[in-house]
Amino acid sequence: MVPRCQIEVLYFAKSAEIAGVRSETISVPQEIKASQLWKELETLHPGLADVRNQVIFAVRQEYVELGDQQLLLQPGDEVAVIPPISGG
Amino acid sequence: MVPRCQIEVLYFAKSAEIAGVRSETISVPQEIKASQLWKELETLHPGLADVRNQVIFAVRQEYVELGDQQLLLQPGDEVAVIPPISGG
Amino acid sequence: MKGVDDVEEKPKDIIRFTAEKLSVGEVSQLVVSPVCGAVSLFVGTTRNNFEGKNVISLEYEAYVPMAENEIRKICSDIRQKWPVRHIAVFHRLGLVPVSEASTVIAVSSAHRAASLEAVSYAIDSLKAKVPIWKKEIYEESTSSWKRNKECFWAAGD
Amino acid sequence: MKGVDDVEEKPKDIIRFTAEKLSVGEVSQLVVSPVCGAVSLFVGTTRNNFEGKNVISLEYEAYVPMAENEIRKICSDIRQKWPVRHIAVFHRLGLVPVSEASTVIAVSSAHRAASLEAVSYAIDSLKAKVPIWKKEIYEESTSSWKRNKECFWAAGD
Repeated sequence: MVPRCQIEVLYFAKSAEIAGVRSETISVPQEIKASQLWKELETLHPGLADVRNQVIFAVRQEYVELGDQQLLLQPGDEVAVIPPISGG
Repeated sequence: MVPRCQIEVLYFAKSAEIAGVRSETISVPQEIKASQLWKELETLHPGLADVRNQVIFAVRQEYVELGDQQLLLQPGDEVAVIPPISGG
Repeated sequence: MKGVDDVEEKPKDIIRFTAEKLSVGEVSQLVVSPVCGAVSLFVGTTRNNFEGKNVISLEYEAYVPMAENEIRKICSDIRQKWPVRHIAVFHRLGLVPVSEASTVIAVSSAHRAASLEAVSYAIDSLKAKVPIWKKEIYEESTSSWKRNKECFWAAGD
Repeated sequence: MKGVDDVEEKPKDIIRFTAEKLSVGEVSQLVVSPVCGAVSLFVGTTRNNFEGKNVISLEYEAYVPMAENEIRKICSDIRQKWPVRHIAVFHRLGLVPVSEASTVIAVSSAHRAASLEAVSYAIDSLKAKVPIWKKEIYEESTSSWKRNKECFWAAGD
């Protein structure tokens, strides 16, 4: 079994409206694919399925797509759900 | 003989420093080549010879090079001596 | 303002997120330098319409620490590409009424081409990479989260 | 600032020569429009050096009525090339101390590319065609009339 750790998930814009929270602490495997982490979030907030194809993660403030990339998470790491941006 | 008319000559920047005036009224043939008009100005202000290759005219506020172009002047027309510009 | 005996200031990257109204004059003044002949600026302002709908105001939010990092990267890219002096990137958060500035970008350089190109690059990059979100609030009391066409992971949707 | 019921303002070309200090904020404000999402600006400022000589200040003069006409032509060219809303071109005359603005150009447009390109074109054209002269005043109490490399009839000298 992969050891688990607690991470901080941040939600912004439309994803925050769907999740109903702006941040939450969850427990996840320390080694996890980005796509698998997304499934964990969908389990917590089923409405997120609607935006799956539009979002990207920021893991420790670096962009990571919701694909096969293996994440190595440390306790307290920050993972943000980033809907399409629209600044400027 | 070509009829003559009085025109207003304006000098700017270095040409004004050389001529020692910023404007003057002179009498010139109503039909005159730009290069010939320049010679008339050089007769009035010999120092202008130094800047001959650097200046251009503005006749009634339109650029005219000091070449063969025939000018048709009306009494009161404004002819400016325009040294290299440096705005901005 | 003597310039002559000034200690030459180090290049500065000035990045700020604020709920206050942005002042174009102040941001411009922050990048002015006695060794520079040019300041170029871009100001993003709130439009009153989108696809025929009347926009009353915009609301911006940002993932601020990451947004600051991403802008710092853009500043660093700019310094690789052009000889610029100071760079300022301001972005407003919260409600922005129509005609007010949501962002002001200012760059100074000795000669104008560098700052003109850098400002253009900066706003293009900001729209593509910096985690900031705009929600348009329409007259009919509906609203919509926007996406920049430059957003690099959702452009094709 | 309602935007919604505003009578849509006509495009304006605002051209001004003045001995007063230029305000980037004021010129920017003059071109802001509720139907525009972008204002791009260029500010020309006095540098403290030229070819190793310390410049104390600059002095500008212009053939004002012709300069206004030439700028009006540039505005007209811009409107042929890009969909811009308002254009403001300010140029200061007389003494301009180091770090202060000699010119401020501002253009508004619905989308940013138009105003960014228009501002760049405007300053290039101003330097090539508008009868304005700058005299640099050096620390050693000498002075020199300058020429823009863009000046169209004396570039090769």
